[in-house]
Amino acid sequence: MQEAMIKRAKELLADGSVKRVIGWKRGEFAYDITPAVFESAEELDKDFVFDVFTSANVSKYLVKESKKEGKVLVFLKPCDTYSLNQLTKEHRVDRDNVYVIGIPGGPKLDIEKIRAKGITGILSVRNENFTLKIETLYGEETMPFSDAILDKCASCKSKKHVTYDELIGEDGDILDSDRFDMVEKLENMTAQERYDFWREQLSKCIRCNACRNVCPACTCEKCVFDDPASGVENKAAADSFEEKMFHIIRAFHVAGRCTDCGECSRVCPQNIPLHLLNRKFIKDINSLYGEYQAGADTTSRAPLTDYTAEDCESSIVHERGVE
Amino acid sequence: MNKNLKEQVLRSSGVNVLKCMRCGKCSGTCPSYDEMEYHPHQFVYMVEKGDIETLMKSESIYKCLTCFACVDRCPRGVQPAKVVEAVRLAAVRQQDGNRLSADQIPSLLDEDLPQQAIVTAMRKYAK
Amino acid sequence: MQVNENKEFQPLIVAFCCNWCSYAGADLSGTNRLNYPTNVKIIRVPCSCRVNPMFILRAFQRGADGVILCGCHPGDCHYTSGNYFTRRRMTLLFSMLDFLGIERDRTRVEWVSAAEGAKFAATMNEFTEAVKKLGPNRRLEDLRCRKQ
Amino acid sequence: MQRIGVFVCHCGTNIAATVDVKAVAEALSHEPGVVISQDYQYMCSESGQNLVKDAIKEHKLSGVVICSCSPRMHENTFRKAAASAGLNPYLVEIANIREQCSWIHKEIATATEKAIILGRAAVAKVHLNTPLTSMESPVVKRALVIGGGIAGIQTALDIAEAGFDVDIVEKKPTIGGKMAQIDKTFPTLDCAACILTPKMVEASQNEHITIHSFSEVEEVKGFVGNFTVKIRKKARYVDETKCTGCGLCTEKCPMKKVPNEFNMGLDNRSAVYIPFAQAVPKVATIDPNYCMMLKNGKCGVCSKVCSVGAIDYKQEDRIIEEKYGAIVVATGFDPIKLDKYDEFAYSQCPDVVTSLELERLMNAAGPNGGTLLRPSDKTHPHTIVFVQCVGSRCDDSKGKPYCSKICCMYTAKHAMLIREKYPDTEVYVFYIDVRTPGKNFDEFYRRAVEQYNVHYIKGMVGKVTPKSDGKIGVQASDLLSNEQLHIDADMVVLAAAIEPDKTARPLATMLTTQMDTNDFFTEAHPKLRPVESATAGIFLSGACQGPKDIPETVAQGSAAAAKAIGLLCKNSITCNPCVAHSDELKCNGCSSCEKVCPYGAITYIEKEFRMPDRTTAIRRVASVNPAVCQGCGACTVACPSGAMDLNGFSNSQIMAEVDAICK
Repeated sequence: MQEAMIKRAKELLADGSVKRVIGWKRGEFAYDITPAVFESAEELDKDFVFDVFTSANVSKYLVKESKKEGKVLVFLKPCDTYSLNQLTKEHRVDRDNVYVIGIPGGPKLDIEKIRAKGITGILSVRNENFTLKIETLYGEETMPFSDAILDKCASCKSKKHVTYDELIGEDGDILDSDRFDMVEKLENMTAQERYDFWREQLSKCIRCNACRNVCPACTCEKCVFDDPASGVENKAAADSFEEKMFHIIRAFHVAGRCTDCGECSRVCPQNIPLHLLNRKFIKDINSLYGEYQAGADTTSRAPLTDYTAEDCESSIVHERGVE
Repeated sequence: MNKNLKEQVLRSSGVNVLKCMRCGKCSGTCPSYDEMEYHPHQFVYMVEKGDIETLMKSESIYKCLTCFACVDRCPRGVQPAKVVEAVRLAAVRQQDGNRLSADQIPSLLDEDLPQQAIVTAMRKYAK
Repeated sequence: MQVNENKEFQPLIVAFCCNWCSYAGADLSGTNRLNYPTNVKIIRVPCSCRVNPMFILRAFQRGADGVILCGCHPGDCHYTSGNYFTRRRMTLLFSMLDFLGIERDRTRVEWVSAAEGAKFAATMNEFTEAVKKLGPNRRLEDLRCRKQ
Repeated sequence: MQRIGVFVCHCGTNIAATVDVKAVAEALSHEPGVVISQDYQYMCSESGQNLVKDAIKEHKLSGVVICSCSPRMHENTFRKAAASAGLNPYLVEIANIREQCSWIHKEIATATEKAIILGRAAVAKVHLNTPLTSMESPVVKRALVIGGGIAGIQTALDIAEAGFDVDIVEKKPTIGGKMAQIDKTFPTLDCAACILTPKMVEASQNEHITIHSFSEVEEVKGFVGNFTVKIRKKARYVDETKCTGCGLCTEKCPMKKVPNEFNMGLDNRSAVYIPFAQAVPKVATIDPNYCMMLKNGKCGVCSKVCSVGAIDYKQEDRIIEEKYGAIVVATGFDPIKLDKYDEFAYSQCPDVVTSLELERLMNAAGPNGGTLLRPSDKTHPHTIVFVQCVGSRCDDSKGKPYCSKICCMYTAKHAMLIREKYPDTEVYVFYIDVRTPGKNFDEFYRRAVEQYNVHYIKGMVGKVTPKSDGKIGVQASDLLSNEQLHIDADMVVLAAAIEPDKTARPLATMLTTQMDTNDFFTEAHPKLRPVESATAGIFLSGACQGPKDIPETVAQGSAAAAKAIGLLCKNSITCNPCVAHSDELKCNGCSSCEKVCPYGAITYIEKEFRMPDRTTAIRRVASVNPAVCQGCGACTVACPSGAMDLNGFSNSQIMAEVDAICK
């Protein structure tokens, strides 16, 4: 797959149809792969990588890159195409200036889960028939592939590319995922239990802003949290603010716009399950206002900029679920 | 005027007599009108004035059929029948107002008669 | 939060009222001398759709014990559709607060027309009582903002 | 540094009785930026206003807070006062310590405490107020009157008289409304048609008036001075421009069994019809529910007999679009349906009629040519019972809570006319109260009693039972003689409550005007602005605002016209400067704001920006048209980056108020 991608990217660079390529770049270790922009065949040959760890959603980089001179080639997994669609819809990305090659999705791996098995000194990881062969400084280890899958991939919602100019590999289908199970579990707790759960989780927040910075829905020219005029500006980590305000405001800002790519939770150094907040909104929107998947298309009206005269009253919150 | 009695009737009936606009539709529709000394609209008005003892002494409280025609027709939702019933209850619950003495009861007993009715009857009938 | 002499908890309630219906309804309950508790402090906004969820969070953060948002009845919005957007936004916000374990009775949306002075007063009485029962807002308050 | 003046009004004792105004002034004097804090008896009085003006000049105030009655009352007064003293009027804030404090609270201590907090919030807000300048917006010099009853006709005539073009939209085939159906009018007993039809003709002949009959308002967009209205001209299958109103088609039409709504269904008309002789426009209309040609393509008689070829079976609804500066609502009323009042046997017995049906029964153009006959057997009734307040003054579940106002008088009129024409008839009127305030009204009622011997009986009818001998049993209580009456009547007439026309509710939504719980339009102020709605440029005429008799309706129709003329006279009006604006540096160009804007006031422009790294970039940013924006603020919340903000109600202002209240 990686070879096919590099080959095609080189072709497109060579014939001048694209100026740049967005993909993933190998890091110091096999697992610390980062998104990167490549401008030449040499760079591609040297660093371009596509494997079990290329989980990052690179669509957000198009906000800047698509505004530059010349077309940009981007390799997008199915989940990433939703983000691109949403960005296109919000006029954040100039779709005409982007050439999308759809590539197969995950499941990708979570290095933390491998480490959690006590495996250290990791040099490379290969998937052979759903068994991971892990080469370490201390010899080869194995573990079941399924034990190391990233959470966001475990509850994958779709293997279908919602936008692309060409495909490498097969397109998939929208899946019947169990992504709302945890939200539902929380809904069925008592208010006190939910409060305790979130206080424990959110109090871990160190306000590194990684969730915001990685989020493809968070592309504001000036983020309200950085804007002294917004009234919620807050750069330092202050405990109670994080617990109570920051994450609620952030979740509300992306409500109806979040494509559920799961990046927020993936990058959180404190392992706060932030995606649950977004999923709660998605679940509510689906059940109250009809199924809606942000990024599924570029034309439909977002649920929060739409209404019907028959919408339920807000008191529905008081009437359902567990107090 | 007996304030306690009025309060008792208002509470046991649950009726807001102040809603009455004196249209008399209750009395206009009452099938027992001619039997009654005081008519449904008078019940409402007299309870409002607190003149309940007069009503309690009147036979009218036993002439009301509790057919609820007045309740159905009242444009203001006053529910006169409930007021009549409350005055009736007040009369029945009065102490020492029994109209039957205890030794008269055995001869009147009927197996099918509920206990409650016997006690009520003792206070209501005869004498 | 205020505590008076006999130590009964007095909640602080912020009410956002749209200028065209609910604020006028509040005025009408005043004109008709219909009582509601002093706990309620009204902030005038042009339309209920002007109320940013942030304002509500802000009020809680600063120590409000309950926040109520009043607007025109659906279909009667002075600006045609404002309250429909309000309804969706607040439904989702309230649901999220509930999800985070915040007492659901601390927030409410009520539609009060300019002619419903009595409804305004009754709503405020009811809401104040409900919040009083919950006690002080501890889950959303920012202790740094607490009055000395 | 801000220099803020605080002025606390006593409002006589309205505020001062429950709020310690001196304590409020004293407490607010310690707020940051406050340089003067005073209290005064009546701030809105001239001397009160002068106090404010003088303080602005003397203390070089940069902001003013008035603690007084609702801003809905006097915000404008104080803004004007500030402006005349050289302070931008939008640097004035009102703390509502009367309607929302002194009048609802009883305890001085807590009320004072609350007043201080409200004042503090206003001070916090005024710190962030910015001077605003109003824009001007042109006024389209044309008015729309919705409803062609007497109210609408009067309004249209008065507006036309002032020289402005005015359109009447009437949903029925003719103008005239309810008054055209009425026989005689109280308290003069002159013929309704005789005084109405000249006005109808005048309206049709006035060069400034265009009548869109058989038409409905479909959509209203825009704002005061500049409304765009779509009007649906319903297909009448007759070319209005060709039809001469000769009536030949209506005579020859073979389908004659159509209930005649003009006569309340008491007789029949043909499928092609002219509602009544004096209809305006006098043009035939084909009823598609009954016309055999339209239903199954067989007939075509009317088309054959029409000498001018006006019949057009292919006609379709047409939508026209017009621009107006002012809109007057005159949608009127309807009697309520009486199906649910079983006790009056209205649905069971044809001789139990409503008062409006009685009008038609007694009218010379009515089903019996003006002779009062029972609908059932066409015999002359000898005993007639009138029942007042049917569905009026009821608990919510039983009917309308209000008094319908006109019934007492028209019932006296009916009773009198019947006794006059048929002295052998006994007439009973069962009333709860007789309400006759109005010039010559009580005299009129007394005449019915004293001169015409109408039996007025205090008490409500409890039960009406049709009997096998054709009589109608009426059971009622006479509350004064304390007896139950049983009357064998020949006819029973029910004074049905009146309610707003059913089209009013959707119209109110289109016009964004308020209605009360009974669907009557709400006026801007119950006493001082009775013919204006709270929405600028929308005026109220007639019974759409509340029950009214003809003289009142006409008076209000003229009043609404005067208000509309006042608007149309202006070349431009001052727009509310409290509109949204976008901070281009923060705008993402995401289109969220545009999607929630009800006025289409937001557009996007491509604009070049210098970026922090000294490069330039072209970005898509929102731009608000301040003349179109009405300042609802929906966009400010939809905006994810906080780029969109609202003048006068900015994010920071509202948050400052929140903070001040929660402090």
